[in-house]
Amino acid sequence: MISIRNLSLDLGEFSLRDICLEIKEREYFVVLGETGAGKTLLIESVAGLLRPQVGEVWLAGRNVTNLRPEDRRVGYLPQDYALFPHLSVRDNIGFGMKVAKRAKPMIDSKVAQLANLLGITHLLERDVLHLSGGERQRTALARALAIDPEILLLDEPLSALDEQTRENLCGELRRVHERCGTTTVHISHSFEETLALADRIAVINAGQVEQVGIPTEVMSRPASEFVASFVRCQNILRGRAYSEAELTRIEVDGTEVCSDYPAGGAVTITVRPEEIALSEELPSQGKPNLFRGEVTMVVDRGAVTRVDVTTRAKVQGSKETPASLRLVALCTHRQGKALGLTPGKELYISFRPSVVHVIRRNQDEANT
Amino acid sequence: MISIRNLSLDLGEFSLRDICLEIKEREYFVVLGETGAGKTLLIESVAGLLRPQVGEVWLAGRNVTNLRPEDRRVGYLPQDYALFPHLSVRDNIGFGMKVAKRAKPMIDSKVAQLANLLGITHLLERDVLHLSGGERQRTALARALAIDPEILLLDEPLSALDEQTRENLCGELRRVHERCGTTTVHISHSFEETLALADRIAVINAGQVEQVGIPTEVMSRPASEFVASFVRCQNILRGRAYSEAELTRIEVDGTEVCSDYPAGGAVTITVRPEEIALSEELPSQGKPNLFRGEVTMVVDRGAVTRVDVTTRAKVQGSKETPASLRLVALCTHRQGKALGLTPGKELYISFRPSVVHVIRRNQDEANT
Amino acid sequence: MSSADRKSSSRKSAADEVFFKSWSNGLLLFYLTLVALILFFTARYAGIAGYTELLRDPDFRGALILSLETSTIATLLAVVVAVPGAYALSRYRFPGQNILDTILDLPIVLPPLIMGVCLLIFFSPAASPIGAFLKEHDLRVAYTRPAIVIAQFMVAGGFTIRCLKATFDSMTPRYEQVARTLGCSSSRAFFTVALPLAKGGIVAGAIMTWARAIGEFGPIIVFAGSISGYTLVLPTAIFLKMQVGDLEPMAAGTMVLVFIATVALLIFKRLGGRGYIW
Amino acid sequence: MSSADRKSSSRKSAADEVFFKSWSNGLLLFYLTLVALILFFTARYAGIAGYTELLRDPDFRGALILSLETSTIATLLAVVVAVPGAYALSRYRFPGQNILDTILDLPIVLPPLIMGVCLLIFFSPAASPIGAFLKEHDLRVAYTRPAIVIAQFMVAGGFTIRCLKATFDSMTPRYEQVARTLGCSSSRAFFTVALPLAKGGIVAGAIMTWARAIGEFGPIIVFAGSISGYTLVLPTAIFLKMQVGDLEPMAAGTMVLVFIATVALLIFKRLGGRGYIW
Repeated sequence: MISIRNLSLDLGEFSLRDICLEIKEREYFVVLGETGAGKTLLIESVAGLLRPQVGEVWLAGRNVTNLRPEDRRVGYLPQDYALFPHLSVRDNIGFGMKVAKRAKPMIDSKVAQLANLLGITHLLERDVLHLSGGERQRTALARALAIDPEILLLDEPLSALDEQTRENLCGELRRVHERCGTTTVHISHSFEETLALADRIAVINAGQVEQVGIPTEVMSRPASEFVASFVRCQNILRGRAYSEAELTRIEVDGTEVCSDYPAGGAVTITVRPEEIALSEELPSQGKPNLFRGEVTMVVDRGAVTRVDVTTRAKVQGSKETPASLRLVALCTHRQGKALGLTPGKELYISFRPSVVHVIRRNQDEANT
Repeated sequence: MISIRNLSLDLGEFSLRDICLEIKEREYFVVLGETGAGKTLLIESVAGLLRPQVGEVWLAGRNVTNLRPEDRRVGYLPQDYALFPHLSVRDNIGFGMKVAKRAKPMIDSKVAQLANLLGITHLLERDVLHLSGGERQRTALARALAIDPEILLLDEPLSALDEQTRENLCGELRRVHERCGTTTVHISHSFEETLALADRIAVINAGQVEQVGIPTEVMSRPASEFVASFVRCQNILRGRAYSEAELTRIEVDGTEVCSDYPAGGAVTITVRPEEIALSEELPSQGKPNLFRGEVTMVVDRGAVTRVDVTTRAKVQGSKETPASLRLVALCTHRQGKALGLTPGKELYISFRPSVVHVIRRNQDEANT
Repeated sequence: MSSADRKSSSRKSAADEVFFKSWSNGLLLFYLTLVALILFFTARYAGIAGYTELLRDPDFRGALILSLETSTIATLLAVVVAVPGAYALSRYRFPGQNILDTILDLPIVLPPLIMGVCLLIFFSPAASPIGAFLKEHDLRVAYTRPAIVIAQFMVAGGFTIRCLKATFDSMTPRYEQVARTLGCSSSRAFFTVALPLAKGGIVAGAIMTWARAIGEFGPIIVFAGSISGYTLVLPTAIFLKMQVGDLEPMAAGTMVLVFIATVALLIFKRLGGRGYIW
Repeated sequence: MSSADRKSSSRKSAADEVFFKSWSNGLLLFYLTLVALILFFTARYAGIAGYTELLRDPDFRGALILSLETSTIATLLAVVVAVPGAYALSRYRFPGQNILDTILDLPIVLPPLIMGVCLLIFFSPAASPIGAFLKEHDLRVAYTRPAIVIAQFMVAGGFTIRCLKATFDSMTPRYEQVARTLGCSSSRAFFTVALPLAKGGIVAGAIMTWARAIGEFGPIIVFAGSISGYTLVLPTAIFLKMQVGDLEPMAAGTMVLVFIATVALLIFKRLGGRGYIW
């Protein structure tokens, strides 16, 4: 549906380098990146507000690289929503249809239909200046959808909202997408808001695509250290891997960690904190990654508790070898209470080899 | 240590009404509230930058209400840090001591000590303009601590930082507080950042204190619907309570929910989402709040999974009565996978009476 | 710090604050009082007699009407140029923009007299091909009524562009960008979105341009002269009255201009107009 | 929409864009070209001869020196008033602030000539007690050199305050607030924090004030007159030369003022100075 081919653009402060992305029809695609990563340049290139210096943008099988925005049929929702302040909510939503010289009854019925979909029927005759953040966002979304766009571009649509509204509108966006089926590109700097929405995500760093995939895959198998830290894999360790018959052994600071992924040489391993199990009693034997250690910090985060641990010894069969790793684990509030977690508490720490993801590093990186 | 007595202040856009707070020596006290709740007015009144229209501020046993900021000895960290751009990091930190005409060697040693504590020794000769967000915050903190303040006032110190840095600096603030023991008032709009830091918290809404307490207490026993929604008790239901011998029965939309808290009349009940248990098999009998229902939405949030459920029937002994409640539960990613959660899935939903918190409403509210 | 130390330090800082505030506020009030007094005594001096004499004097009456006419025409011209010009300056990037920007600031920063002298030379046959061309076709510009409009337009026009540029700058280009994704061509986005949103700023800028044009003195006396009954406008008439020592009507004429400028300023502020000098 | 429709609509929107851009940029360029041409022909007309004649002419030489002297003094006075005055205006809230703000804008918005007339009346014994008091002590202000400085100070001073207020407004008061919690009194916070941070803006404002003062014409010719060898400054000298038809040195003198204004403008922009007219 959307095909971005080798797109490069340099505006000094922000730039994009050699971006290639294929977004499928009806997909909800999220582009993730930090402030200044170039996400907005990407969306503006697709909307036609910026012209790429190199590369092409194809929409629905046409090369639109040199097309003006008004000839592209994209629905665009900028970060500040940019509702026309001199028009009512109704006239904002109907704006695009009026420009396209649609008949008045047709405009009215479409506006009514969209207002109903987004639950803003009671606001139609209002002035846009006095709407709340969530109402503004809904109005802007209705305005963008009113032209029956082939694609919908959302530039950080949730970041200006408070936490409660954000969660509500997140569900709203998903629901509207399911109802209308418009191919959607959503830009965000928050990994968490994305998880609820995205069919697929792309992570952008310093103007380049680092990884594309479905969210759970990116979470458990980040392609680079940057992605790993962005998706909050809090355990990111560097080591050296030796492949064996079934398991890969990775030496990290003199300790051995086992993984299912075949690899060799300089690597970075990542383990998601929720995959690390804590227990008071020795768990059922045979786990290749079983350690004894102690709690160094406990942070209650409401639903979950973050537990920082330092391992003391690795348990291998019946013997123990010294091992010192600093790991972060997450457990539920209930589990935390049951374990009686406090700094200094001794416990067992274990994780399956299948949750130890391995990222190969080339030798340059290995030396840094 | 800090005593705020009946403080009122009206600046039109923002206002405070009749604030009373007692903050103990060496305490880390967090004031929580939404944007515009008046949090900054409160901190500026304590710092002496604003004069209250009514009420008094006492610091360390003195009434400082009419004292100028320079006579109060408070360390103040504004939201934008306000590092002096014409001075180096070293001169920023030493500013207050130079004003107090301390001897040069004394200033140097104190600056070195604070820079060491905060890990910014390598930045001392730098220009403040080129520091990162985290480095700015550390410098501003060192500058505020350099005058050995009796209290430290932090105005949203973490909100300008990205997620990673925020988490690091959160631990840093805690560590510095443990080391220096300075009584600290920290203002925040994010409940989650507070949990890791606060000894006690106060929740402010529309210029008034709604609740004061230790974080876990406020989380599980919010004093009002506003506090409940602010601390993300996602299950907030209105009903009518009838006290019985041991249990209180609350009628919510024709369904009965049981609680340990004695109450009667119009009430709001809150249940934290992490306290709601989901299971495929009928759990051990006798639970007063056991329902059958189905999953309506599943949102993977990385470490935890949010599950929206709608109850269909209440299981009481061997019989079932119709019951329709919309609830939000949280479970770990692992539990979610084990349960095979998908919309439409049937399961059992239960929660203990002790986690059902009851807020009394007066009759006015009950009618709205 | 002992309690006594604290008290004395607190007293010291209170004294410092009183002194510092008096000093800074005092100098501000000194200047403002001076301005207010100067205007007050002028107003008092004009008296009722001055105004009646002003209205009876045919020179003044003619000058007032001519001033109103010429500055209205000059303002219309300035707005016609400034609305699209300021929009172009605010929205498009082009090579050499910095140089254009500086040229635009010159008419605002140059002493107004200087603009008059330059216009006089520009339209003189000896100095420029334009002047020579006009002379060949027996057309005169200097010392005519059109010269008044040209002088007012040239001096106030740069100001108008700056003023409207500030208005367009304060509006995010997102509005037009969204309008374009909704199907508007660039001109339609300008007329249906940018122009309605800039309305207040345009009216404010026009009023201020008009007030500036009507108060123009140096360039008009140099380029259009002060020919009684032909090119005499209100400021040049005031100057002539001063030279002949006819002081009451001069003061009254002055107060008319003070009144016009004050009203224009109040309307301008009311409409939220903002203009940079450069 | 068919593919053919799309092509034609795309062609139409391309044509619209070309037309719209030409129109808006065209009007901008028209005005800027006019300004550039006017200045160019003046510069060409002055020629080398004009400049040498200018330097030989004792009237002009004296006027140039007097201009430099008086505008420097006026600028110093304006800065001394404006630095604390603008700070007070920017940082303190007091009752009637809106009225004070409007009075402050008046000297900037009033036609400069009008300020000269008002000063003349203010210092005349017949019109004000101040004038009467000065006359009693045999002091004269009008038509003397101090009158030049007073006229320059009054007209440019409001501008200086506005300019520095914009500088202080652009600095968050948090700096001074933090300094106070660190033990500074309000005056110490001003001198150690606010003043160093405003340095660039203050220098920029001073330079622009100086350029405005040196170009002042209307108020000086009215209030200080144009007495050869005594109160003749550069702009009034240019006006006199024009009246006697001595055109080449007049053009040269004009170019000197154009040069001063342009350099001041460039430095001002360089230093990041900003000034609102109101």
